[in-house]
Amino acid sequence: MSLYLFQALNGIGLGMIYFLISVGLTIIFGLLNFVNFAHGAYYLLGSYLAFTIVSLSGNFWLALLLAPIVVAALAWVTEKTLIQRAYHLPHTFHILITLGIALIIQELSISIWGPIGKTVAAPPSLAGVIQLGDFFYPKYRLFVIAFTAVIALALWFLLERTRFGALVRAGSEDAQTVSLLGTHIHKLFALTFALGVGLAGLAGVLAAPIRGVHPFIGPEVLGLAFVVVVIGGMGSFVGALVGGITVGLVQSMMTTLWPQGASLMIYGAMAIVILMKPYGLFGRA
Amino acid sequence: MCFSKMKKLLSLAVLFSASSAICSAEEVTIYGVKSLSGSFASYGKYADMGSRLAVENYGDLLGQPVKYSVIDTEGNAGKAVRKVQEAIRQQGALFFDGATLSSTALAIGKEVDKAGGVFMTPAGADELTGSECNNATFRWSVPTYGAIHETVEPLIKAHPDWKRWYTITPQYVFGEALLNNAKAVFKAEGIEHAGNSYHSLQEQEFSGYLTNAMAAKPDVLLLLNFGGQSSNALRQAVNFGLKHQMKILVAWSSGLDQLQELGPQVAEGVYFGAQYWHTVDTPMNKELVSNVQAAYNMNPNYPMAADYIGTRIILDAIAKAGTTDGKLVAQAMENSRYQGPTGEETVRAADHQVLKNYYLLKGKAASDMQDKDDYVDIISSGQSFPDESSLDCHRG
Amino acid sequence: MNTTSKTSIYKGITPAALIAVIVMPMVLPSTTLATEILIFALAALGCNLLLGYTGLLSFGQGIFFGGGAYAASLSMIHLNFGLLSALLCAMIVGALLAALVGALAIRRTGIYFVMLTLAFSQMAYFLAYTLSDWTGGDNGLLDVPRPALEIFGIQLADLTSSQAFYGFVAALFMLIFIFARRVIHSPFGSTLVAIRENEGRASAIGFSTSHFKLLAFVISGAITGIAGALYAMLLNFAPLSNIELMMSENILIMTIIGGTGSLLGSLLGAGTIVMLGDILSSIWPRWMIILGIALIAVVLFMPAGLWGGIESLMKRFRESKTSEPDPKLQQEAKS
Amino acid sequence: MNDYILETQNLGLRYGAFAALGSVDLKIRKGTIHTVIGPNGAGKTTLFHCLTGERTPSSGSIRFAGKDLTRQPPHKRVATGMSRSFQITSLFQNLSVRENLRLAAQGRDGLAALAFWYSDSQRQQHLQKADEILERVKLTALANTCAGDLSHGQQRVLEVGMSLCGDPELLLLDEPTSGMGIDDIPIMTDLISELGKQHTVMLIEHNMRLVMSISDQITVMHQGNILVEGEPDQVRGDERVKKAYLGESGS
Repeated sequence: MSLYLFQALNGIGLGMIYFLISVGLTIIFGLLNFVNFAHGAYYLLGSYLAFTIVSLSGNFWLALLLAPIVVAALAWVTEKTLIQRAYHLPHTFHILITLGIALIIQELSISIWGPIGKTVAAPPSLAGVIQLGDFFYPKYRLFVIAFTAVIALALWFLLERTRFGALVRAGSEDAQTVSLLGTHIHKLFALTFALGVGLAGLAGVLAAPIRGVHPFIGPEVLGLAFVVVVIGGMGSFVGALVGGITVGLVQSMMTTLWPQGASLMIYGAMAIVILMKPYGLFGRA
Repeated sequence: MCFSKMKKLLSLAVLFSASSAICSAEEVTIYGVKSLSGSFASYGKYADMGSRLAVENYGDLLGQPVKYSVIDTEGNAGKAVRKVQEAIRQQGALFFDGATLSSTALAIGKEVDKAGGVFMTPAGADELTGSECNNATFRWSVPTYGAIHETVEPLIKAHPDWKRWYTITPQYVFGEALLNNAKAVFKAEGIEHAGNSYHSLQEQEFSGYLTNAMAAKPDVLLLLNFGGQSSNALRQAVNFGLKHQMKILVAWSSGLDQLQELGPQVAEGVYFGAQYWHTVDTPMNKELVSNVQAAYNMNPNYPMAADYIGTRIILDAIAKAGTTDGKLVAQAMENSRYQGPTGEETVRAADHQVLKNYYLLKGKAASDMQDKDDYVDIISSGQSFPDESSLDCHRG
Repeated sequence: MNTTSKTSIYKGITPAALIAVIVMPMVLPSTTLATEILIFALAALGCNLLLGYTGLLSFGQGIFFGGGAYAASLSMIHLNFGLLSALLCAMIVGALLAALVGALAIRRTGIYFVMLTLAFSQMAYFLAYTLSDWTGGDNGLLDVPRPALEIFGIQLADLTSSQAFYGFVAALFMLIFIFARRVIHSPFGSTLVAIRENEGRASAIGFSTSHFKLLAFVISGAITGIAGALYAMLLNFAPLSNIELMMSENILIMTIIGGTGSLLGSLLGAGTIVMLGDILSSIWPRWMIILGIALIAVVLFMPAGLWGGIESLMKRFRESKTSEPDPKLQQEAKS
Repeated sequence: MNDYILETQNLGLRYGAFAALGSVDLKIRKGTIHTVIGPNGAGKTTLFHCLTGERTPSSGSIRFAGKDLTRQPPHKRVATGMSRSFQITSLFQNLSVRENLRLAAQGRDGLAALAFWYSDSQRQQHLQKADEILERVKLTALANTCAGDLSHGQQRVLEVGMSLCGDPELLLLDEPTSGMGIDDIPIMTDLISELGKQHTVMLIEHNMRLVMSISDQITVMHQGNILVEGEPDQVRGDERVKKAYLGESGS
């Protein structure tokens, strides 16, 4: 197998993780028209919870199940107490309030788990590698790709085939439709926020064995999610998938071609997409 | 003629009276420059504990208890410099220890030099004792030269069949310095440099670079990044099964705290270069470990040890000089020889570099660990420093 | 504030700012702290022109700040520029960078505008870090001089002492403060407010809004560039962190906490954030939790920022009756 | 020279296969009140947007006072003497009524308003203009009130007032009575017929009573094209118009 082919495969794998990191952000933006700068912090929380659950129970699968639910529950509470009261304000205040939440999560995490990073081991059943020609690929990363694909399908089903999804999509396309829902709108918004943030937590759990857990990882994850979402189109589920894989591929190929320029390329691509296709590859006006 | 002589005499007299006044009246305060908040908190917390303990354990100096005052850099070089300026101007601060970030250390060194004080740092930039060296700045940590020579060379000597090396390097001054040193060693030892991957300073995803490394089929993978980046690079290398295909050396690890983060599963069989390890068998280290155990109920890690000894060196020099005059204290530090945590350590006068051991460690399997911090065996240790004649340091 | 016609730019908040500038070094623990506050107040002022008066949330302020710092430092180190010419250089570079970023960013609105400035900010950081021969890269640019204040070769003041430098920064701050008030109460400034309030309408009554936004960017960039230059002179050092995203974020936070749409708010915001870091960080390393709470509190209870809060308190105190809703409370009405 | 202030030729706008505007030749005579009506989806609003510059037509041309401004951006049309109001009230809600009008007067200056070095109060003519319009639209008593605090009817009046500040030759009014209460409509009717004495007015309107009472000329649009054009009495009696409207309600 040639180096470039393997890099491309690796890029797709990376892209799936990036999709998972970003899809929550895009769902929240689509329905709530709300920019969540705390997305990276919730990812961080997911990672730390996974660490705690794994070190207490020794079971990664339990962490994969529980941590995202806890993160989503926390998000639901945050939505009810704080976020909800900022919807009517302009984006400036969305950014500010979520920055505040992000800071609190980050600093509390340091208080709880200490400033030194943590490692979460992949489950023993997925510890090895598989050989592809001259190259080796971790089983765990393969699992992440497959699992993310399942999550993507489940999300697609949820958004396309359920009443909840229909409401979210209708709301993303036309904010006025949602207002017809009356009081149910609060419930829908809170659920969507919890879902989006729970996905960030899930990404945090899945990425922990690959990236480790470090208290200052939030802003980096957030930046990446923005790039993916903007390239794909804010509010677009397909956009997050395509954007994530694009960024993963670019990043992976750049490491062979021109590694120093990887971040310049990624942010450059984001700027170019906004200028050429203002609503991203799959976004709607 | 006569007049100018008079003036000189007068100013001398003023100087003398001033310094003697300081001697008798002023207590010694050590200012710890630590990144307590902000993105280097993992380092600053332990560095602060180290300096604090050194001061507490010291007892009286010049007839009075030593004081300790911490300056939080907020992980931001600008804030750090401004706060150091403030300490110098408002409180007459002269003695500083700490600074993790190279940029912070370099800029603080300049400020302390202007004030005629003393600044001891464990930061990584070779410029500290190289092109940007000055009268005030001293460095405890071994430069990139020693870090490479004391890790790469012993491995090559012990394993002549490890012929092909691949490097992964962060692209900025520090990474380049490590890489150049490594290339020089490769050349001298007849080693084939199978390739290098540069990455940017914010990179956290190394699968692409590791794939490049896999394609080159080297005997050894040499990681030249540090901190969170080297942890992630190593963690991902292990995920990709590289441990079974090649040896891995992390030339500039931060020691215990990094191993605690990685855990034995990742670290097993991997080589690490380190400035300090808590099981080193020297009298002063034993004292340090027991002091730290007593005070904090933990083993000292590198930041703690470095800032403990850094602070201690300054205090000893003040005692030796018998004064708080910064220039005289700096002079007292030059050429001093003392028992440090790594054994006998020397402060080289020419560039203010502390000459001390650098360690090559090898990760143990979890089952072989005697206690929770027993992550590694010490493979070798030694001192390698650029020759005095080849130094970049030209102090005025 | 809305009926601007009769406001003199030398009355009202100008003497208030002057008093603050005079009192600050006396009550604060050090003049360097006061200097840092004024420098960041300048940066916040520049940000405020964009955010508070034009409604543009820019994550690009760090580009202008860092760019100004590098421009002044390099011109002094390599070209032997004096104090004023170095500041002029920083101002021009800040303005040019802002023109470049602005010209591209204002082609989009809303969150896409914000994302563009964010992308440019990251790219500028990357450039500064790559061009390490010029910027010193991660180590920062060291040995930045602080020349004496000279006009036509005649030395007016030596700025080596922190007090003298504070005096100079304070004078410059007051000049720029008055200039900013002039800008706000000019035809240009009132048009900016119109754009902030309702861009479609502003365009319909004949304003080429993109020209106005661009000029707002240029003025903001020039002021921020000067702030960056002063910071480099204060520290004798231009760290890479000047141009990081964190710098942009900090400048934004100062501006919003202080109060958008109020110049005195910028001084208040810069003072609060700088002092909060200074005082709290030495007491409690996790002090940023308090900053986080403060951010949330401002959004929920004080959307007009600290200055807005003070204003409404004063109003209530003066009138001691239920006052009309402050129009600035919803100053960024959806458009 | 002719006495038409605004002429469109073959004006069309297509979205893919759908023609929102077919081929429209509209002529507006100087000094008249010219109303465009038609059932929903007839293309009135699209036509209006092409005239104001919000949409760029895909074919045809727009000539105003002898100049071609087919591709001119909206803000430049103000300086040539064309001014518009919005169907959905679009004011500077947090600014005073007077400041709303002053800004609208300043808009005529175009790029000269970029001046940031002198006080806006030095431009007395804009303040005078604002006060003059305040009188004309009878809002003087509310000059210092926030525009957002006005009643809906007053906001509609201010909306029209703002389009007057630029001293336009042609006023484009987009459903000026939109959302107005039944009691307020006579005020607007009076205002528009008053305006018609000094300006050429082109408006889109649904309120037939108003249309019939003040219009000099009426254009009826249907499916993106002009169906009928004529004076109110002609239009009122036209069978095709009745059919077009009936067709709408029948479907």
